[in-house]
Amino acid sequence: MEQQQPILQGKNLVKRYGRVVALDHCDFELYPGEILAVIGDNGAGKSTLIKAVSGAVTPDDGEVLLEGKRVNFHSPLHAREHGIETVYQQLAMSPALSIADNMFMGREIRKEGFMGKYLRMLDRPAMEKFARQKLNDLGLMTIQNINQAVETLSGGQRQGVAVARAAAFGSKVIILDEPTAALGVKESRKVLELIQDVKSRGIPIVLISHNMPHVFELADRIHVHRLGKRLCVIRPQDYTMNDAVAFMTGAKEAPDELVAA
Amino acid sequence: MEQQQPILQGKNLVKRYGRVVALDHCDFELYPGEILAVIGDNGAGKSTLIKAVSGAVTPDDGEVLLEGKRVNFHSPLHAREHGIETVYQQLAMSPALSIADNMFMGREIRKEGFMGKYLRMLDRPAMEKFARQKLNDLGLMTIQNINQAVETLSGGQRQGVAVARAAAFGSKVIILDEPTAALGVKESRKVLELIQDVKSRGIPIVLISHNMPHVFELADRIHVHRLGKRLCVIRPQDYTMNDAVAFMTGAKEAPDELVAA
Amino acid sequence: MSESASKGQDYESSLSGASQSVAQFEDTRKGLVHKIQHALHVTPSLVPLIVLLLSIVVFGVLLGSKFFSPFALTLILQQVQIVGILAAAQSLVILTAGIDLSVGAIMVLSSVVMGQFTFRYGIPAPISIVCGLACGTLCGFLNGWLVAKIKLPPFIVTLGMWQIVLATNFLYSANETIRAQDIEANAPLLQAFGWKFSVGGAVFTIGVVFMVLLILILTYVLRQTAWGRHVYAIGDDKEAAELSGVQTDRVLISVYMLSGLICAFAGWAIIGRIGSVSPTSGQLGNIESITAVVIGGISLFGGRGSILGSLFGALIVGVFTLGLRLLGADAQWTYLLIGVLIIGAVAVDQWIRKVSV
Amino acid sequence: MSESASKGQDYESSLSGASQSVAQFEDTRKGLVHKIQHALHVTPSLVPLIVLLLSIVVFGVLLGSKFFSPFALTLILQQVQIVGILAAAQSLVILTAGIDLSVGAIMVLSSVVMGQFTFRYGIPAPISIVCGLACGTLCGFLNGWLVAKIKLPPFIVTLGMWQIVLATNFLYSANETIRAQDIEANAPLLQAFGWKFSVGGAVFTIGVVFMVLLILILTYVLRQTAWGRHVYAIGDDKEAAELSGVQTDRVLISVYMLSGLICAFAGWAIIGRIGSVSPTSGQLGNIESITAVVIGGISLFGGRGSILGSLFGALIVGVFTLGLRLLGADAQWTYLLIGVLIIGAVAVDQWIRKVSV
Amino acid sequence: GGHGMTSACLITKTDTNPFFVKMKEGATAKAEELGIELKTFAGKIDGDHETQVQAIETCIADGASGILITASDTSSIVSSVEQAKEAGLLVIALDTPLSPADAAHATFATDNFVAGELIGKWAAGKLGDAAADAKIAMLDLAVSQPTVGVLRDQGFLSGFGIELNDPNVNGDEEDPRIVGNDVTAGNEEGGRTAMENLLAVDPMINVVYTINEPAAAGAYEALKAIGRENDVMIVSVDGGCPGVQNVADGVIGATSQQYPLKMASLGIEAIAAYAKDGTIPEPTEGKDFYDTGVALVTGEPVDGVESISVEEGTDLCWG
Ligand SMILES: Nc1ncnc2c1ncn2[C@@H]1O[C@H](COP(=O)(O)OP(=O)(O)OP(=O)(O)O)[C@@H](O)[C@H]1O
Ligand SMILES: Nc1ncnc2c1ncn2[C@@H]1O[C@H](COP(=O)(O)OP(=O)(O)OP(=O)(O)O)[C@@H](O)[C@H]1O
Ligand SMILES: [Mg+2]
Ligand SMILES: [Mg+2]
Repeated sequence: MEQQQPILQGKNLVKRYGRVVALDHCDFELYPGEILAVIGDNGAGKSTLIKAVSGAVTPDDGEVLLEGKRVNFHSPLHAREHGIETVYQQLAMSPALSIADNMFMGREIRKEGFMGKYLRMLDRPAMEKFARQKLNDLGLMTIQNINQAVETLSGGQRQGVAVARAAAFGSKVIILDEPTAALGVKESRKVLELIQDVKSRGIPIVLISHNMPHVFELADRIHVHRLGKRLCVIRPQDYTMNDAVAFMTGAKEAPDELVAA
Repeated sequence: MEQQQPILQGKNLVKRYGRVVALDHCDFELYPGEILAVIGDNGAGKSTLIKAVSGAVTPDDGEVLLEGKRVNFHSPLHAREHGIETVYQQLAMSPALSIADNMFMGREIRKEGFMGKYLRMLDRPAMEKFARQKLNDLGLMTIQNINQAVETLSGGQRQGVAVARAAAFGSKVIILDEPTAALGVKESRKVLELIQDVKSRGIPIVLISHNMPHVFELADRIHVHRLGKRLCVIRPQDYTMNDAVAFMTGAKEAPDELVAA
Repeated sequence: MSESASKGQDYESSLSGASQSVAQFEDTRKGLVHKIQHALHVTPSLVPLIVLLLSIVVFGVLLGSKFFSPFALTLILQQVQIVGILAAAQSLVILTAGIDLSVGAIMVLSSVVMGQFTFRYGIPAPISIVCGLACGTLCGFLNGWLVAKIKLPPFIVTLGMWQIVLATNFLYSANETIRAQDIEANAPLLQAFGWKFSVGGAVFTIGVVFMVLLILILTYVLRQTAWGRHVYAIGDDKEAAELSGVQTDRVLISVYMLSGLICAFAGWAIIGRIGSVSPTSGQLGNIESITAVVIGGISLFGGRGSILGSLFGALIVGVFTLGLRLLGADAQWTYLLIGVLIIGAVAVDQWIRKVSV
Repeated sequence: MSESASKGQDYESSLSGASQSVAQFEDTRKGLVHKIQHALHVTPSLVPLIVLLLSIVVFGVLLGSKFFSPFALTLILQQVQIVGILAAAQSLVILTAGIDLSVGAIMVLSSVVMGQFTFRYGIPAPISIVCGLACGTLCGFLNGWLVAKIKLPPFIVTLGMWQIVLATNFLYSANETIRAQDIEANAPLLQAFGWKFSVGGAVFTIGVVFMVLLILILTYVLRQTAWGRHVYAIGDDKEAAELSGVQTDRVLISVYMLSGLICAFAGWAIIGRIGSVSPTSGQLGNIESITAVVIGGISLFGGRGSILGSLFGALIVGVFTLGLRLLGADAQWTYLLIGVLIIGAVAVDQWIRKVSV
Repeated sequence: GGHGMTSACLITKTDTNPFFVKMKEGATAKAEELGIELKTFAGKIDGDHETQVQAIETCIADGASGILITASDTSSIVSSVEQAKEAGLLVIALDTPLSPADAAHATFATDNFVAGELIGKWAAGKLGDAAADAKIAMLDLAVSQPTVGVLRDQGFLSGFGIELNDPNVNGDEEDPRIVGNDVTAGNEEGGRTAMENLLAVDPMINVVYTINEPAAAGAYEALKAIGRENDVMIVSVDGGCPGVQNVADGVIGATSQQYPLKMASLGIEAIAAYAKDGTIPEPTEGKDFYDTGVALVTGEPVDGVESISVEEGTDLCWG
């Protein structure tokens, strides 16, 4: 797989927040069709990494390549237009707006004909129908009304809406930052099933998680992040959870040959 | 243990949010010295339950008893004065204030003598020393400066500060609402150790968690919450995780004899 | 292969039988009051509408035909037209969680530009009017640029802009008023918003029609177009909007520009209303427009409320002012009672929200 | 016993060897600029202080001894004393993420109460002064009660209160000014804040001393007492403060009461400053105090900034006003430049925060 | 001032009201003529006396020889005027006497009460017997009732023959002929709204007192809107050029003309004289101030009320 060209790649990424160096010359590769898990301690810089490759923060240094071509995302919208869909750790929903509004934020569907073309009227029935269908596909939604404001949902339900949005629209890459952190057992399982479903459609996924069993269950490769950089990349077949935890917490040195991988 | 008097008890609690009944005539008991886990689906009303017994929300109906005496907490401070210390799901920190300030919020230490008595001056060195010590006890703190603003900490570090605060001050009951949700493997483990440490000091703990292995590892009893009420209370010795998940998700009926428990 | 990387964790096997039904909570509360409260909660602009209708009824009963006549009621419309138009501009900005303290100043500068371009430089009135509108839009652009790009708080930006625009206005106009008679003779188009027509005893001006149409169009735009949804999203949580793909800077700048343009229209409207071009107009524009918006139920924290509410808010103040005057309250008492009204209206609003969530 | 309820999950066994060291990031940026930026970030009130000193130097160079004399410099202190005192009140409220539009009105009502109680009812001056102070505190209490208990937005509450208090002031005083001569003859204590003493060429008044002391005391209280920490916590995140054991309602009410009391002191100070008791004083108190606070670097979103900054903010405006006037700029140009100054000061502040986080 | 040049200060209530703009023009022209350095100051809004106090202090710091001031609050600035006098400055009150009047060295003023009285008398005379059942609208300045607003309002009423209760308060009269008082902020917008409000109270109003000519122009628009512009009499105060033009056009029936340019240039001359040899100007005989005069401008003179024609008014407008 490493011989292929990575679909999304970060090279030598650096991001400083004041005195903190959240990304310290970090590399990152995602190959077509794979599920890449990113694991690491709290504050290791995982969220910053995926923000840097998805346009939510501009790295101070380094470059991002999409299908081998250098890209310079200046906003999440820009990355999205290139087919990269991200669920951020802090979710990014507008609490007062409805579920359907949130799902289509920034890519609204307009009515056909005069109303849509000249009066730029939204096609609400179409958007609602689509949103309801996506939530049903996900199956985990105990949502009664698609026009309900997002703020009336529980944390788990919001998580579900965000994941459904990414899965519905991501065409090249889907990035999920701790998608199951706030979820119950049942809801987590649904999200994991969804991830496998998306993968079976051929879309590669980046999954950040602190849940080792989940990571080992799903991932094709595991990017171990430590102190702002990639420590190593391992395959779940080759190492145990114990090893992974040991690498990421610094209990064990990473094997030399993997550091370069 | 059930023969004893519960240290903290909720009877017939009801809380409505508009059209949603988050607590639907719910009972709750915590016995001295035990770890009681509360499990349930997202939106089942677990957080609302512990808010109701800790003074953060006023129930619409029902009563709360502390050591058998009816209490009427009108604020978290009030509950705290009775020795009930709570880590809420949304953490409750003032981002711009320092770690020490946050730990002592509402129970600041004043200087001795004139400065403290008449000028009400805070004894910062004492507070800082205490805070540093508590964080060291917890051991999970990668914190360099106790005067650092909380907003400069990562999510996991904040979680740690909140747990340290509760553990340091709780004298009768400690309530933890998903204390490990945002934490990494290493950090979670430290929190679990802390919980056992607190228990060994004889202080009973309420632990809300979606992590079944954690729950089964720690809990003496498990309160299964479903649709706003207590479905049943089980002992980890008597049931498997599988059973617990089945009860809480409605896959299996709860055994009749436990419903009354 | 790790031992745990099997399909699912063992304790999850029971999930297949889990209930898939939606958590249904019964609504045990019945009765009319709760139904009304719920309706009010769902349609926030109903609250000011009800307050408005109630106050019309109360004053109608107290004052009889003196108040409850087409003449008096349309007079209120004419009196609130300027505040109503400014409140529309203000609402847009407040919906994005901003505030615009420069609306009054932009209005008066635009009207001065329209007048002075026509009379000082002899430019034909239609062109001067376009210049005036452009001037308002430019001021709005500056506000928006500073807010969106330099990331300054809107309060500060528009506070500074207020002083700058007002001082520019006085310096440029040299405090000269252009008299109504001169305008009527040489450039009647400047007074277009003052042209009247009557339907029964009711007298309407172009300005009133403009105000109502403006609010209706903005209501449509805010509810039914993507741009409108983005305005709400930004007010709700700017960072979230940005992350979920809204071009926040662009939308913010467009909001402030539109607000400036609407203020410039208010500048045109005020020429119609007072006949002349006066650089001392509109000094209370800020506070009055904010009052209308707030009574109309738009949250100062952004993202919540309907622009229709602002129109009702402006009308409520208008009804109270005229009603109290007709009841014989003098200016100082009216002023005091409007203060009580502001607090009262928002308290009622709060009560309704609280009880019905 | 469930099979998984063993001690720890299997993959955690390696944790014992985990590194316990603190994540140390190197700060690779060096040099003076970064050091300065960092210092500024850590001590936010340094920014306005530097702006203040710079502007004094610039005007000193431009104007020479006319400006750079003890007399002129202490004159600025006298000129900003009222705004400075009001800004202290305003800062407290803004630190809790509120805003107080009624400071000017409360000030003038309190001064009118002091004057009218003495002259209309013949009450001894000290008692009247206490009544005036109580009156200010009461107005503050009403604000605080409405904000904390009825949970109305501070902007609305104080907007309404502003109108109510101002109208009450006009109605109660019957627009009568009590003349300086009468006060001097019969109740000189009312003018106490105007008593002067000089040190070298510098002239100080009790009012100036009061302002400086007040700010210093408040700085101490906000930094060194539990109440002060609670004020910041509420401004930061009210709900979090409530959950972590702050009695938010009580603290909020006390903040507004204290603010009212300080405004009442400002009312006493203004009698000292202008000699007489005039019900038309202080109409610009709101906007000027907010401007000072904002230039002083306190965030309008609450919880951040130092009250010392407000004093510097007031002084910056005072220095600019006097300096520009002495340079011969006329009033409108001065306003225009102050507008630019407001935006500029906050832009600099923003820049410093951005670069140095 | 610097370089041995005499310097003077002009402090007006606001610098947005055309009346004070004229005053500034007059002072500037005269100062240039006499080679005096002039600095001008103004309050931010009408009634803003704190800014005026600051201005006086600034003038002292600036080393000016004299101050010309139109006080926003006639007693509130007295303390700082005393300070200026102590510092050796000549202080001349323009337009409005201070309270007490002798707080200033001299006063060059029109009597605003007299100005009001003139239009009151004219209105009463014009109506003749109909004055007994006139319906009067009073369009005042602001809810804060600044001195000038009270003097003109009360002057008008006393000229019209209405009993004043407290001459320091507007709106406390009990005469049924008064339909009501409203405030205008002294501009067109306020004038129109206030007029509309009072017309709603009683549509048969036939006499309108206005605080100044912009308010009068606004009131006229309101009357025009209901087609009553020709049968309602509007009187006003100020006599500015646009105002006199409005008298010519029949918008305003009569206005009391004041002479801000004259006040200001006289003031500058007095400061020049004071700087030269310490001369302090003398008041007009029989009055405690130097009366720059007020004249009633109207196209329709009334017996017993002295007035000048519109042409004369135009020549003199704010001269
Ligand atoms: N906006 C910001 N401003 C300042 N510091 C930041 C910001 N975002 C992140 N940091 C800092 O950068 C470092 C990396 O943060 P990041 O959120 O990427 O960690 P993470 O690996 O996602 O942690 P977690 O597992 O807790 O989500 C942390 O020290 C954090 O405090
Ligand atoms: N402040 C609130 N306003 C309105 N509804 C609320 C509020 N707080 C909770 N709810 C609703 O009450 C129900 C129970 O919420 P609660 O937070 O107690 O669930 P939970 O069991 O803690 O869920 P989770 O596991 O996701 O934390 C949910 O439907 C939620 O939407
Ligand atoms: Mg993260
Ligand atoms: Mg919860």
